[in-house]
Amino acid sequence: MHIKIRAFGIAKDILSATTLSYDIPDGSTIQDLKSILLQDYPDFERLRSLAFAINESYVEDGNEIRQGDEVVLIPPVSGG
Amino acid sequence: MHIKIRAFGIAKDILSATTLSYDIPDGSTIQDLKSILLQDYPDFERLRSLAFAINESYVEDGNEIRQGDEVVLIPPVSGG
Amino acid sequence: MSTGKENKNDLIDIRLEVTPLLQSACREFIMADGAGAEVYFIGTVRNRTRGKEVQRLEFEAYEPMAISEMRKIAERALGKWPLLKVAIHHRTGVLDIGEIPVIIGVSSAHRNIAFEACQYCIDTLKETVPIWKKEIFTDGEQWVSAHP
Amino acid sequence: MSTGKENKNDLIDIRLEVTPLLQSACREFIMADGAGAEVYFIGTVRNRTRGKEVQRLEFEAYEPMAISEMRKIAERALGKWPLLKVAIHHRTGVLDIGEIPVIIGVSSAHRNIAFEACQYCIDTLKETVPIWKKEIFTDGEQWVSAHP
Repeated sequence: MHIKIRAFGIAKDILSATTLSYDIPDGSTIQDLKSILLQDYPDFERLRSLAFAINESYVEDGNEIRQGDEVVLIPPVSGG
Repeated sequence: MHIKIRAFGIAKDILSATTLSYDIPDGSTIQDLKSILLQDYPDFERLRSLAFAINESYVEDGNEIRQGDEVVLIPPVSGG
Repeated sequence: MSTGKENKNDLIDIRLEVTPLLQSACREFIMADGAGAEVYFIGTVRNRTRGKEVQRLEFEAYEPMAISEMRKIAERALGKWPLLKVAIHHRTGVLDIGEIPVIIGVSSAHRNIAFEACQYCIDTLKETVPIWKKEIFTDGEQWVSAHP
Repeated sequence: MSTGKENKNDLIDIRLEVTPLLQSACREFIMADGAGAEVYFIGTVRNRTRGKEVQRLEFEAYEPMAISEMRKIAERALGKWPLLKVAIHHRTGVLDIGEIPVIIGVSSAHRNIAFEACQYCIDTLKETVPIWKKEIFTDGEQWVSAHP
């Protein structure tokens, strides 16, 4: 299925892009997507953490991704 | 010996005066003065606390008072 | 019509601004007749970090989610403590030394609650709000806290 | 010439004022290039206390000692924590609802220190500084905390 990936901060630097289109197997979870991304972009391994958001909210590793979702990569935040 | 007493807040109300001249025995301590004041003005007994200052600093109960000292009565403070 | 929800929103002021944050604007919202205590945290851009001289900071935010996460923090604070008002204002863009990335203000009847709640808000903001800070040095730059 | 003493005094701003306290004046002193965090406590006159409506407050101070005790608090805070600046401003006279009896500001490189130090300053001020507050109600008045 087809999803959109959006990245901020260092995740944007690692992808060399703000948004990316991605094809992943139907029924993939956030955990599955994370494995795919780590394979394609090993630099993610070096981050202190990598969280994900869909619809402007954090999602858990087990969360299933749906066709057309925009999945946002949230590297370690550093506001304030 | 002769001392001066200065009072603030409720202590001023109890003495009905901002300053008072007082004669106390030579060699009196703060504790001695406190006993004298409590006898003369029993309302001091009702306060949560009564501290004393000489030369703009708190003094202990055992502190000896000297002729001519200005002893300041410090009822419970409530700044802020 | 959910009056409870509307009332709660009256107690919260969330802002994500590209222009300088003003302490006076924060206080204007925070003041309340029932308040005896106001506590403010102001984050400022330091000239040094880990022994290196900082030139400036750049803040990037995932804006709609940053706003919604800041609101969640304020709502949770209002749920934990009897506060009168909570304001969380954050800046984005390029900030020079001395400029203000964040101001948090809370008011309550009593001071201990206000201190606790204000510290909770800034501590949680730094953990959950999707905002990223890049430090610009004379000889390079880096995203703060990205790596262990 | 005691340079150490002079330097320490540059870090402390103590004021006892009969005119309104301004948060902006406090912040002007507190700001520092090495600061990453500023924490302010603002005490305000509440409209109610222990269920009774307050008309106004009257603050009386033993002025020279109040100033010297406020300075001691700031000096002790500077001794306990690596702070950059400490300001303690207190008001005297008659204050209406919403007016500011006290503002305390501290700056430091890191925020936890600033919160702790600011809270220490207001907590200690309320215990040691010879200032007295009288609450004026519609039907009487009383010196705060005088009796158990």
